[in-house]
Amino acid sequence: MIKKVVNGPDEAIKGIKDGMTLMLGGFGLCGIPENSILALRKNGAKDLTCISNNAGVDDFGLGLLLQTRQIKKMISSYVGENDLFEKLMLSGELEVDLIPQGTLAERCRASGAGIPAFFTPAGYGTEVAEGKEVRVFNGKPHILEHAFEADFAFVKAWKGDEAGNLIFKGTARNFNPMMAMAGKNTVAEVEELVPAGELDPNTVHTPGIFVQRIYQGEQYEKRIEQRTVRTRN
Amino acid sequence: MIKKVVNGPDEAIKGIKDGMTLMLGGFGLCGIPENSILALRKNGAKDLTCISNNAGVDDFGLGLLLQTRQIKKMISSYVGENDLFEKLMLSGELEVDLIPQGTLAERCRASGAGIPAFFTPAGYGTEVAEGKEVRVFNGKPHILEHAFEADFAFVKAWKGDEAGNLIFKGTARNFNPMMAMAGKNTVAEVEELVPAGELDPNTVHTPGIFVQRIYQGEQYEKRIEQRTVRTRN
Amino acid sequence: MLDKNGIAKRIAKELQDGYFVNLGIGIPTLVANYIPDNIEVEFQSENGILGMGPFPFEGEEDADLINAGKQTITALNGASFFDSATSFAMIRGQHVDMTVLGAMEVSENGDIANWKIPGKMVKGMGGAMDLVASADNIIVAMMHTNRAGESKLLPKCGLPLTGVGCVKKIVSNMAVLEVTENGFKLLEVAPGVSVEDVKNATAGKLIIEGDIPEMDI
Amino acid sequence: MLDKNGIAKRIAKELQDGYFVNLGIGIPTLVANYIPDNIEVEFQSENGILGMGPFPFEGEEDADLINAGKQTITALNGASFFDSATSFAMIRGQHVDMTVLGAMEVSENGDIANWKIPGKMVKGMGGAMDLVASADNIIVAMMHTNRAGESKLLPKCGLPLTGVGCVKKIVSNMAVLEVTENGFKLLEVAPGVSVEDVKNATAGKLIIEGDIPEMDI
Repeated sequence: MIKKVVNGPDEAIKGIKDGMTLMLGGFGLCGIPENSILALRKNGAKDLTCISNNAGVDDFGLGLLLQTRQIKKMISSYVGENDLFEKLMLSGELEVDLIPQGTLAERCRASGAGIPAFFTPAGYGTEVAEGKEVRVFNGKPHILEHAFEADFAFVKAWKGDEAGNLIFKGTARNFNPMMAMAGKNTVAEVEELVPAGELDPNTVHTPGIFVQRIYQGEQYEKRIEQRTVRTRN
Repeated sequence: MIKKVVNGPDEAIKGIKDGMTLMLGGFGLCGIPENSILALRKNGAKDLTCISNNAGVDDFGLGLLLQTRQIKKMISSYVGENDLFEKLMLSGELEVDLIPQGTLAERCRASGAGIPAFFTPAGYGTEVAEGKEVRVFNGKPHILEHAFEADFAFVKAWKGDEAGNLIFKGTARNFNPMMAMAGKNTVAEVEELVPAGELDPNTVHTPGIFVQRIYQGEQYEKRIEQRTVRTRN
Repeated sequence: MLDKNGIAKRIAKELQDGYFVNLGIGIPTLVANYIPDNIEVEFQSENGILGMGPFPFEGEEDADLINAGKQTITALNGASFFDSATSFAMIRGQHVDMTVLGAMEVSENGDIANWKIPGKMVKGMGGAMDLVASADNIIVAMMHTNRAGESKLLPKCGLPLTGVGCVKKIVSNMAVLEVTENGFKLLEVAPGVSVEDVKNATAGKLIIEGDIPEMDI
Repeated sequence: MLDKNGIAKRIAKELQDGYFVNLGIGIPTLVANYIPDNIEVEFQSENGILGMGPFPFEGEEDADLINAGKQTITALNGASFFDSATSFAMIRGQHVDMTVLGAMEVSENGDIANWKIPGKMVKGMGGAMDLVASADNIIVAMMHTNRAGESKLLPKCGLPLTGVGCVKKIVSNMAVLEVTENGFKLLEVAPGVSVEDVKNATAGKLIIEGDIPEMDI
């Protein structure tokens, strides 16, 4: 089998160049590729375009690459948790393309699935639809959206095997499977890396064909953004 | 919780009427809704349009509804295993719409996902593209394909729970998840029905929201079409 | 006049047995606290869970189990997890029966604005555009007026839109209104609120037919 | 002249380490028997498995585990199962590195026909149209002529097409050919077959440049 397992995040991001387009999985801080983001910061590649549902918080997740001004453009659906982000955007230092969350997910999937474009009702009649083709299906207007292209996709899974198969946990799955499909080079970091044959093929969420490099992350902070609890009565 | 569990296939197919469009999961005889097909035969509804990758064999699967001439039209990708099918088609007794397998799968998914149409390269320049819009993306011609509509979808899973969650086994998954998404009324039959809470939510293939009725099939023949084996040396 | 919990309580009465419901951030989230005893509903959160349960007990928080508001949650029996594409397939494909979300402005033809104040605030639309463009049954939970006392129910939205002609029903702190072809139709008033009060607080076209009952909450 | 196994053996030499490969029904299936010792490849079957293994031992057949030819199979370590939409996402999205399939006719510009003989046989295209429209690396495994001795490598296909301009390479019982802008370019001849033989058996434009080596199989 061709060797997909790399030694760690530094080897995993080999080939990253200034100006590239990256996809990064996760929703909020849940299921983000923590270790790969740290390696990208260390690497210093700049003028990056990042496709990610959110932009992290000021001092974690993609916020770390905003601090170092490595990101030229963000393509996201919601960025409300990051003050630096808002400042950079309003000052024009950061280009921002905000798109509906479902459209973001579907444009990633489409890219990985060889579907160059599709119609969706989301965003019709809004800023999002500007300059886009409108067509009515079943009496309802839809807009044409295109697949994303990305040089690298960084995803994070719970378990993975040497063949690149991935299993996610809970709501940490989110955008990771579609981005894994979409990346020309998909780098998966996992909490636990096992030999091929240890994962039940029936429970694999992302088949190994979509993953080019895989490693076990050294440490996971898995920071919680909104710790909400109830008290035992 | 609203009661999704029905007593058996006869109750599950309630509401079936002449002239309806049905989707039926399965690839060859693998993962087909055996018990629902038997109930449809008993029910006798006719002039049905059936969307199914294959048409069964002469005496099993959808072949049973061809024998009784309940099917007016088949929408499939491959029908090579059924002699009666070929006879009915060549004589004009059966309308047939043959479409590429990937397009079939994607048109089902699109229907369930609120995507009315999408572009695919499959079939460009062939009979399949006749009358369809062609558009070039990245220098490659694609054709526009539309979502399917279906009154009922019949799927078969390995395990299911009372909330309608489904888990499939091996390659018996095939078209079942997309058809479950697409059906206005999705009827799932399962080999084992368990109370809600017994399936690991992380391993569910089809979330319960896509299933309206569910029952445990009484008996599964699970006929093998091509029994190929090797001998121990 | 209702408080936030009152609005949530009134919206909860719109729930029907077996509904799959998506609740937005803010007031909509509170609806989950007022599900009528005789029905069961399942909550979908667009980040990838169906069958969302209450907040976890202290010490049982799981960073891998959050809702769309990034809050730690739990999963009920019969829950399932899925990816974002599947989640929005549920939404766009109209498998979700009811959507409740907040709004900055709603217009008399059902347009809604809730994601951007040009030059001031741009958090993004998240899943709101997909939700409002897809759902047949959208209920807006909102204050009838802004802090300056100006109506948020307008002839036309001034802010960038989230969706056009999609809002069907509004439950505000003052009233329940239906969005009809001819404008906001007043269905109910909140306890202590007169029809006249609603008139004064509604800038968009208001339709008042017959006696308007008081909300039963 | 090669037999079916010879064709499969020659095609197997096109495999590279780490390739994901989709094999069609018939001769292509035999390619799996000739994987070079020093490489590993993974077979994808479009009905929903990656990491397809050999036929099961007698008595271990599982009706829920078949390939696209409806044959009972096994799953290797590192295998995964998935639905048909995901399977064709792999194919259309060009994640599959090599596709081998049979053909009734191939034209000198790379068109292929393999699913229908009007009035006589209509089995359907199955996944072939998706495969040929998507893959960059398509190898056709076929007999050079039909039973009547007529060439199947034509200036133009007479049968309904499966795909246009998509075939890159042909391995027949007589030769290995590349489909170029100018026609079929002869790369290798089978043992015991002369360039003249290939010329006589090829109706489409044949390009012969320099010495043509014999296949090394």
